[in-house]
Amino acid sequence: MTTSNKKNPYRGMFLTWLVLTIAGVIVSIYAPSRLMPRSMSDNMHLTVLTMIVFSVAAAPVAAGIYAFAIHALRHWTHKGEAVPAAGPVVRENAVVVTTWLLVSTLLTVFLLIWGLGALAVDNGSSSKNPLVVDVTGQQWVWSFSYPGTHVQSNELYLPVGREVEFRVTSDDITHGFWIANMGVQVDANAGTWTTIHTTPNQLGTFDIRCTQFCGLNHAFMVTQGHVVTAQQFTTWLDSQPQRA
Amino acid sequence: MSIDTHSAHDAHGASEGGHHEAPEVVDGRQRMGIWLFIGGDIITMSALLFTYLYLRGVNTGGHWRSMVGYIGHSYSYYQNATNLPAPSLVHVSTLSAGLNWSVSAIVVVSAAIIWAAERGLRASKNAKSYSTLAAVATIVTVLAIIFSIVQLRHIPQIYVAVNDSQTMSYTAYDSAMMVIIGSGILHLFILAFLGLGLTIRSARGVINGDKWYQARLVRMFWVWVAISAVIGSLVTTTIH
Amino acid sequence: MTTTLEHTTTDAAPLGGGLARRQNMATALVGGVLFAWLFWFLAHHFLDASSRNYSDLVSVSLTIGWIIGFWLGIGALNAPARWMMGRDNTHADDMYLAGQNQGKARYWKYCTDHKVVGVQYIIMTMVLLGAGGILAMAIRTELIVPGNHFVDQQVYNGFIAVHGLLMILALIVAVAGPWGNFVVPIMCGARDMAFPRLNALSLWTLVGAAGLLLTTLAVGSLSMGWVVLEPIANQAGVGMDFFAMAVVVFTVSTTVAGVNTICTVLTMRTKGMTLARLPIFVWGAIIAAALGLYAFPYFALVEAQTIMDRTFNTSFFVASGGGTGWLQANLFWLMGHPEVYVILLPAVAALFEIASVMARKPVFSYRTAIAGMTGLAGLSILVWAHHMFTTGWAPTLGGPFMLTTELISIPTGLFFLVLIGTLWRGNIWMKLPTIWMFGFIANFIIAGVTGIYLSDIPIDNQLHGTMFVTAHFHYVFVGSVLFGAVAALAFWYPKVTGRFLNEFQGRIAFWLAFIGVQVTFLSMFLSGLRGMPRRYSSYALIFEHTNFITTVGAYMIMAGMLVLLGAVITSWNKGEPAGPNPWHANSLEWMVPTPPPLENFTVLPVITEDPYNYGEELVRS
Amino acid sequence: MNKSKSLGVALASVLLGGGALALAGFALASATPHQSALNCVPSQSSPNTCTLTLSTFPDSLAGVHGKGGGPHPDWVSYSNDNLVVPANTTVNVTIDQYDSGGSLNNSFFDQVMGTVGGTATIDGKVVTSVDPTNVGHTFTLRGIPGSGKNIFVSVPLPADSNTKQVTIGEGQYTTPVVVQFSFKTGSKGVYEWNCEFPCGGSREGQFGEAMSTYGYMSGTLTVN
Repeated sequence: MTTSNKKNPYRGMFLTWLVLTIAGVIVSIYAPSRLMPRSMSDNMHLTVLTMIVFSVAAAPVAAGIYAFAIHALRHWTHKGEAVPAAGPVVRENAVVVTTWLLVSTLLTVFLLIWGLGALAVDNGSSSKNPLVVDVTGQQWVWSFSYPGTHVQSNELYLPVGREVEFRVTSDDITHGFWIANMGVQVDANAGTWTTIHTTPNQLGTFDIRCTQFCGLNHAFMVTQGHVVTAQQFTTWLDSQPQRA
Repeated sequence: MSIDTHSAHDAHGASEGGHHEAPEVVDGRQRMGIWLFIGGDIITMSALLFTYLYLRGVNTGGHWRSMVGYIGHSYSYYQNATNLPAPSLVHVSTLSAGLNWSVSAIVVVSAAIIWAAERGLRASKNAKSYSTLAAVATIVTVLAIIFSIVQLRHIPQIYVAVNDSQTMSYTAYDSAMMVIIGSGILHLFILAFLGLGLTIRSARGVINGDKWYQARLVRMFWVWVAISAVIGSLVTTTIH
Repeated sequence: MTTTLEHTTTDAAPLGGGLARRQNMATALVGGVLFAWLFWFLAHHFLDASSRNYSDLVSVSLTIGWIIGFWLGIGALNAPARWMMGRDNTHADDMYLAGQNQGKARYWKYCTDHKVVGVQYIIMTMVLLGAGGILAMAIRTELIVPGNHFVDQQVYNGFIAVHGLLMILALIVAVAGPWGNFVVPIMCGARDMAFPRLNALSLWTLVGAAGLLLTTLAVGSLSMGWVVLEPIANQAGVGMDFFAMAVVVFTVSTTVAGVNTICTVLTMRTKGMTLARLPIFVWGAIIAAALGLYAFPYFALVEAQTIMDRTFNTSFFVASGGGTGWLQANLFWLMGHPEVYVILLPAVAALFEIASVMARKPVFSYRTAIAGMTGLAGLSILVWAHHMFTTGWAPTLGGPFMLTTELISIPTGLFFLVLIGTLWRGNIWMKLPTIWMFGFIANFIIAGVTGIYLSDIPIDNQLHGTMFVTAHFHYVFVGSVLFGAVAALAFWYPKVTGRFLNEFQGRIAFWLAFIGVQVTFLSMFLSGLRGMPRRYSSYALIFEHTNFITTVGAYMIMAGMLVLLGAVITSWNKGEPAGPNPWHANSLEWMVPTPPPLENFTVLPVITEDPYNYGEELVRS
Repeated sequence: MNKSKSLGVALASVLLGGGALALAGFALASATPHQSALNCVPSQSSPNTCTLTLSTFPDSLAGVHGKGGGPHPDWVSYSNDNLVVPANTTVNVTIDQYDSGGSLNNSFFDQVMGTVGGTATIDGKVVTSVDPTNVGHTFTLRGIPGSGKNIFVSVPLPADSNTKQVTIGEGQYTTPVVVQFSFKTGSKGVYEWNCEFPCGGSREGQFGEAMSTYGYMSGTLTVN
């Protein structure tokens, strides 16, 4: 180490950076999909993918900071109680500043381009006749109705593979309609409609939680939804009580 | 930090503990303070107008100015709604921004008076006449306050049926107007206080032909209040 | 320059008779309570008790009474009254107000000496942090297991609201309050702030606001979060009125303080102290002050509208009257995002100062540092809607706001550049401030990276409103700002007390807090990723383990903060003596004796170069 | 100050501070009003069955809010707030509804949902839904105890139009509408129930005051 320091004092820092970066990249690739709820829609796939990309992009930067900090603590700290002698006088270094700006700008631009692209995909409505579901938030219950069918339910049933358009409103104060497994979230506002689109692509059950603080029992404003096959969906619709 | 103490004594007043600074030095500092306060006040004004324009833009349920046909609760927006309570009659807001103009006009007049008074003071060095004019400006301001309160009382109260129970409510338009007028009243009270201060101080000769700096400071703020009043009237009359 | 000022005008004519001289915090409290009662009594008797707004009107007038009485009692209204009557303070009066020859008593008075105000701000910050921290512990205790066992949902909702606002107020003043008042004027070579009485006003107004805020807990029923969500704030109990009024009063304090700081720096600099020679902390202080001047009017207005909705039946946020909760979101975040940088910038600037002194090197690229801070301040007023990506308001604006938000990472990166460049190959003096600074560096990068996720709408659509967001901004506020604030405290503590903050205890506190922060908020990230929304008083079993770990970590942080508090208190009189310039720094505050005398300088110094000339040829007087 | 002394001070501050906090916590926990839990009474006849009996009042005089109705005598209230039932059991609930009524915010809640057989017995009449314009309160129970199945029970309680006077506690009421239904409890966990008829104060949705205050129109259902 000491000899290598003589050769190149920053070799240690570089190695630390390399190790941390590799570790970071590995974690970035494997962690998101395992830490987040099971993906059940195209939006959620996109979300997880974006998280992986951003984490990979951020790993070398964070690693750099930590590598520097570790190196500084190991090699550049002043030993002893006496007042340290002055360090080297470096007031400006145009090259370093410009490079730093350039790199951070490039990273930001990359994130932006990816983000805007992902946003376009995220908001895009792929289908001509989406299944419309009217979502009503009320302290502290969600209710779902299927226009044209006179069916109103407290659990959400969706056919797999068909785009859904949620039209969300509230009966009292603002709630946050969030399907934890589908990466879609929008507030339910009194007197206003907000809409989100998603296409469920996995069969199964998912949780719906309120993400906008809505008072006393906010924590209990939860319900479940089910993604079922198309004809299971129609059978379910028919089985429901028809409301005037 | 390298410090040269030998040349320190030509920093004037330094050895006297800094309290004998030249009046124009103090004045310059205070003018900057006033400018900064006005800056903060400009933000407040823009926030008020933002409120007004934003509510106008969103116009939830078309109830910006009118709640005619308003039905008990938002469930009524719901296409397959059932068993809604009967629509309750509520009338359109008849409030007009016209009174804003009358108030603004009065404030502008008071600002003009205080400005003229200051010019007179600096030209003719006559503190007595300044005192009189400041008193007049103060009285005019109080008039503006009274007008604003009258205006507030003109805002119609609207009754809405929510779940069969009558509750009073103002439309968004009325609300935005109320907050603009309210902030106006707040400013007018400050002006009245300052005007009274100027009157008394000049009467006592604390403000005089040579010490007129505070007159200018107050005038700066006064003029800004007048301008903001006019801006408020402009916006509320052109967009509604 | 170690001689102090001898003043011959010690017992001049008392200020407005004897009474004004006896005013202190006690009379302020008495006055506040008295007027609160008076206003309550009047409202109680002359208002229509059948009105739906009766209780709100009563409590609002009560709060107004409190603050008026408090101002009267502390003596804040003496000067305006004397101005109006044309009987200005004499120099003797001003000297008395500045606390001349009043010993410890002046710390409990409406004292205009910027150093006294600075110390009062230190105490105020610790009180607010302490109260907020106790609530944080209560929140984590409630969340240690699923279900409501410690307190019920309602009390819990009150806790999260008051914890949030208390901590925000505490951090807004944590660095800018104590050091913006204590050291900034000396750094500029000024004898005091530009407007000493306004300085005292800002401090004591903050005290009044804090009093209101702490009473809200007793009044209770605060189910609206610290951001005062609308329209739900219409449902909250009368505690809501106290809460909103506390905010309005607080904005008065910050506005006054901001104007004062800016004027001081721009007009009170001594000869030769050009803007390019200002210590970097001064730049941070005034940029933050200017940003606060921009931001806080929105805060005052939105709370005023909240009060109007509750008391006058206006419909700013009530859909049935044509209002919308989105208005609250817009106005609040127009303030809310700049406010984050009002909190962050002074801490970062203080760390630049500390890095330079401790590494014995000039601040690396002084101009870049200023550019970064200015750029951040400028951008921060253009990003507010990224807090509203999921509200459904104007989805088309998502792209532009995503752009401005992600641009913020560029000036933020410059902060790291300046810190790294300053420490690079220095002789880093590993004292307490340095250690906490390294803690800041380690935490701030995590805060920054997680911020990038949230700025991206597809990710935000999943993570917004979850514990992930909570963990992110706690890494900013606790992991970064609080660490910076403690570093600043350890750095300037010797200048205030003449003694070092106990090194050993400081290190114990650091390790407890640093490890605690990682344990607490990394596990909180997990809760968020797994799908636990914010502001939950209870949670499903799948979140059990991460929440338990979070609570354990939170207790660790509290232990660290307690050790620090003990150190601050015990070192004040018993710490190791430090002398006037313990860090051998070059900026002006270290040139004056410790504690600095009234009016700081016998003769105002004349400056010939900036304070970062380490290793360059030193010319000392 | 030497190291050991410093360490002593550090420990002292942690112990003192922590102790003070712990005391404050206990004080708080005991000070916050936790009303006595109502345990489900096991029935002798059939196994895995128990009975809960509740009431809804137009005020707080008859509930468990203490003498004179506690802080808000005029607020509507349920007779209990914290219900404790065993897991995987059929719970027979009887609710005496003493309050008048009006229209629902959301007519969704005029149906009987999640009960055994999807029905409820109202004054001896078996129904699946009631008139949404004449509802007094509802009993609406929900929650997800972790990864388990969502539970949702909602039963409308029609308005009381009887005239015969009765006295309960300090309150004067008319003879109640009696609503009976039963539901099956799932796995262990804490659930939450409340009234979905907008009977509180405030302007948006009438969900303030009694609706937003713990222990009046809402409570928890603890399954263990």
